[in-house]
Amino acid sequence: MAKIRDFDYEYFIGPQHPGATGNMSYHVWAEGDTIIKIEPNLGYLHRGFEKLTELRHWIKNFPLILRICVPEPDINEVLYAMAIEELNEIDVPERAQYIRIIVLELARLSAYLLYFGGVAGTIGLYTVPQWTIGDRDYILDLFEELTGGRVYHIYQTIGGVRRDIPEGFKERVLKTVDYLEKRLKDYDNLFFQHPIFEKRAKGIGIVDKDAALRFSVTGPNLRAAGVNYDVRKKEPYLIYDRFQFDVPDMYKDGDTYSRVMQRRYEFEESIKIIRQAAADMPEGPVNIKIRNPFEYRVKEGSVYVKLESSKGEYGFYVVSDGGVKPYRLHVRGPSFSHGLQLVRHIAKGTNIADISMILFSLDVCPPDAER
Amino acid sequence: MSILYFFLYLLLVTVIGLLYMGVARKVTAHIQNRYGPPIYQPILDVLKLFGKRHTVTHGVMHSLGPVIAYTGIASTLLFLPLGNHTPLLHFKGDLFVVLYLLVVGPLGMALGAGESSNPNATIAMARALSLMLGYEIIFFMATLPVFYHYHTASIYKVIQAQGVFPHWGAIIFPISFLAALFALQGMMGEKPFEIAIAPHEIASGPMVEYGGKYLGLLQLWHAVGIIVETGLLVDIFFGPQNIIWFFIGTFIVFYVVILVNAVMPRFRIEQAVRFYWGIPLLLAILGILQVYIWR
Amino acid sequence: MLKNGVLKMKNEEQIKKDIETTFGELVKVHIKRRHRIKVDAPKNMTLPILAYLKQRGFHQFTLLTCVDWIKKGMFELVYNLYSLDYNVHVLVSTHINRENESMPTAINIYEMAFDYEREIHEMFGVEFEGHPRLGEFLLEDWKGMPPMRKDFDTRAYVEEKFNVKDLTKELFTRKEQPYRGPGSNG
Amino acid sequence: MKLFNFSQSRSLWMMHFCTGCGAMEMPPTMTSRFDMERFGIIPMATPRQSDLLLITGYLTIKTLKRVVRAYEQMPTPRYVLGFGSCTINGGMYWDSYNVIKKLELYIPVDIYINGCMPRPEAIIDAFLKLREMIAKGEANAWKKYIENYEWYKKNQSEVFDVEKWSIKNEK
Repeated sequence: MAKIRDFDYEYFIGPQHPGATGNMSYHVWAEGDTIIKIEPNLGYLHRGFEKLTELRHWIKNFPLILRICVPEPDINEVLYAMAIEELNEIDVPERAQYIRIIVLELARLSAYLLYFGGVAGTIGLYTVPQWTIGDRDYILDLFEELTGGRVYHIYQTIGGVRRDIPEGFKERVLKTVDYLEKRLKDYDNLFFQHPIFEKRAKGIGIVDKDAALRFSVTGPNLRAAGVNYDVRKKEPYLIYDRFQFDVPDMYKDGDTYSRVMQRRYEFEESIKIIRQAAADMPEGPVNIKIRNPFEYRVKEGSVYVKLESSKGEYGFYVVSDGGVKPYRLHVRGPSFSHGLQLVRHIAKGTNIADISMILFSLDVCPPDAER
Repeated sequence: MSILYFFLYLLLVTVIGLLYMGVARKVTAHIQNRYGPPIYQPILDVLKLFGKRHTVTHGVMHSLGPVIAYTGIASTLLFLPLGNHTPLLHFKGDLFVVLYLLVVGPLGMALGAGESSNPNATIAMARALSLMLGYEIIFFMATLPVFYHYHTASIYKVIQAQGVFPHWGAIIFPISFLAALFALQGMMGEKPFEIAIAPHEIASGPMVEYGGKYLGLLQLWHAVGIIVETGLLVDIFFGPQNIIWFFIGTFIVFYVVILVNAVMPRFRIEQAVRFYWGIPLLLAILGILQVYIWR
Repeated sequence: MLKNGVLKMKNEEQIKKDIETTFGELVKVHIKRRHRIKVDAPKNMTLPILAYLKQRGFHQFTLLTCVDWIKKGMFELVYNLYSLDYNVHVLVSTHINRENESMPTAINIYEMAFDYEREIHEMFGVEFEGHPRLGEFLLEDWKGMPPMRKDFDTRAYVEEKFNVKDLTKELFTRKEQPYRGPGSNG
Repeated sequence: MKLFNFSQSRSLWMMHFCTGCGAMEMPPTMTSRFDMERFGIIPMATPRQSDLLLITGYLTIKTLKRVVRAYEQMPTPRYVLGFGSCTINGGMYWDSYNVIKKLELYIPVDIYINGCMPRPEAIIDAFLKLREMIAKGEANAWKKYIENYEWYKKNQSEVFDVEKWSIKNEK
């Protein structure tokens, strides 16, 4: 790397660093406390998923594909199933759709709890991660009851979900959701309304509307910049068009504070969706029968499916040549746009003390960028 | 004989300081809905660190840094009475020596950390030294009224002068006491003034290149530092008449510090310094004005 | 997916018509479904189409992907653009030869293409003319064939590189050696 | 010696290095529900301060280079915990071109946890087992690394250029 200017420090954030969002590194050039250049360095988690999926049958990819994104693995499964269903024009049973909604929204809640803990941890408020991640375990318990796994579920399948929900599961979901809603007040007192948090987060790492459009920012980060756009509203996948929920638009500054608060209010909206889905869920089958999964073929063609994950727009570009295995699968992770070009742009001129908080507030999760 | 006495004294303070650290971890854990480690955990940590076989050093100054820090803080014990007994050394104006010796610790760290040429350590030391600019002045200004009031600058004399309950410095000068509490939070390096350590930003700061025995020495420095810093406050503002009184006082002060620590995020460095030059400075000045009006 | 019918696809129709009138018959536009338009363009017209679409309000560069059609000897590059106003994804697809053909870079139109092009270069070996830094991206010290090409055999590579011959053999020959239950050594 | 082994077993500082997706179960293990700190295990920011290296899941070649460096920076005695199936035989990524298969070939491992991913209970169980081993003086994998340095370096050189990535060559 050519020397760009006389700088005081040249140092690395990550891969072994508590302030890095997972296993990725940033090469930082700083003048005093001010960052003058930052260069992301990816590839620590590159496992060649796209290659591996080409070697496995359509159905065998379900256990593999969800390992792309760890904090919220279900979106991968659902997207992959959605891509196959769209190519083969399969109608998914109603009940399965509702179960998918509940699973997706619970996963979103758990990802947000992790997110709050992460952001609070970067500014040293270690009590918040202890609380939120402890509370997140209640959601993981629900998942464990439903699927048998805490983190990786392998619950979705072509044309539905693998099995029906257990008895009394809906009530337990509602109970957990009520508890989380109550806990949100505690988080408000300790974290979201904390004066020092406001002081540190306001006006830091601003992604304004222009930058958001220029750098393909999606998801909560885009909404925090003042663009009211949500895939669930604009291009309703599954059955999101049946639920009443708002997309919060109180925060328009695009700074770190807005990004955190945006998610805090979306947390409540997700709870609303879960309540409605649990109330409206019809009876019926939860999947379609596939005769021989290893001979399962998908019609020739290509499709781009996307959904709204907790981090932003998550998309799969799937190409089939009519065979038993995918021909090509490209994962479009939101972190690819948030963690690389955007960080290069917004981190310039910020303080070294803030860079970790900015990265966490963008919810950069390297595995979905590297795959 | 007095040398032996001093070492016993140092051992006692070190062990109690380590136990205080254990209490801090336990209390923090309880606030965080956890069970937490046993109270004697820091002692085990230090024993383990001293048992480490192989550690890397980055030169003479890097190794000497923790030693300077520890000896600096240990020598303050020469002047610091634990309760109402005569310290090993005392003379008119030993407060200034203590305040001076308190700076030796961070300076030793700065020398050691600078030698490691790790940018994290360098940034951390820059932060620690500029934060000192904030709290040192406040602390000095906050203690000034007490010494002025009792016409002495010797800690021992001040304790004797305060005597029983209503004559405490904290009662007579509540405003100064408040300012001193603010300064103490920064002096102990606890949140919201934890910016020098800040694991999420600069990977535990000055300690970044220290491991094994050096880190063990730094832990001891921290342990003695807890007692010395809270003890200084207690000596000046509560006038402890015996050693139990002294330790109860330090414990209460320390407890307050860790409670604040558990629910605060950290300030950025310029915010921290600006904070100190706001309300705490005002309180310290008001305290001085009070003694002026009192006269 | 097509529940809302064809009536609401006004935006899609409009964009299709505009692209067709601007770029003539060489460019083929299909409306795949609601919110998705696929544009098949020859190589030399791809960048003008991208520039035109950006000007039309397609600000978001969602994805650049590459498909290796080994039988045809072609790489298909797919530029996925998105407009918040129209709520439409346009997938601009173009074909280049697998060997010895490069593609002009799109970073002057879309900054976001920077890292996507680096990735495609590394994974498929596609050259992007005018890209300032086509170096290592995800892989480090990688020698040999770009891994995402269809003729790269990852299993043979693993067997050679990672010293795990026994393991892979065991997995490949599982059919001949049926599992005899716990406790057996077979 | 015994006192040291005892205190070492009761105070394990692990390095804060999430090398793979197994790191996802570390936050629950650290935090209020499972509370790892009651066993004296806390995360540490730098390798110089830590005793325990967790290889949380798969290791790509690029991460392996950093892991080896971090491992060599840790003061002895140091312990390695292989986390999840990926460290044992590659797990899900047995045919991935960028993921190492057997961790043992590159750095010595004291104890493995199987599963993908291991539950927090399993992790704590492994910690307790490791603690027992240390107290008895059985966890000596770090000695293996020093004694068989050449062998480990040879294995490492099969997947990456050891010379280029050794600490000596830094500036």
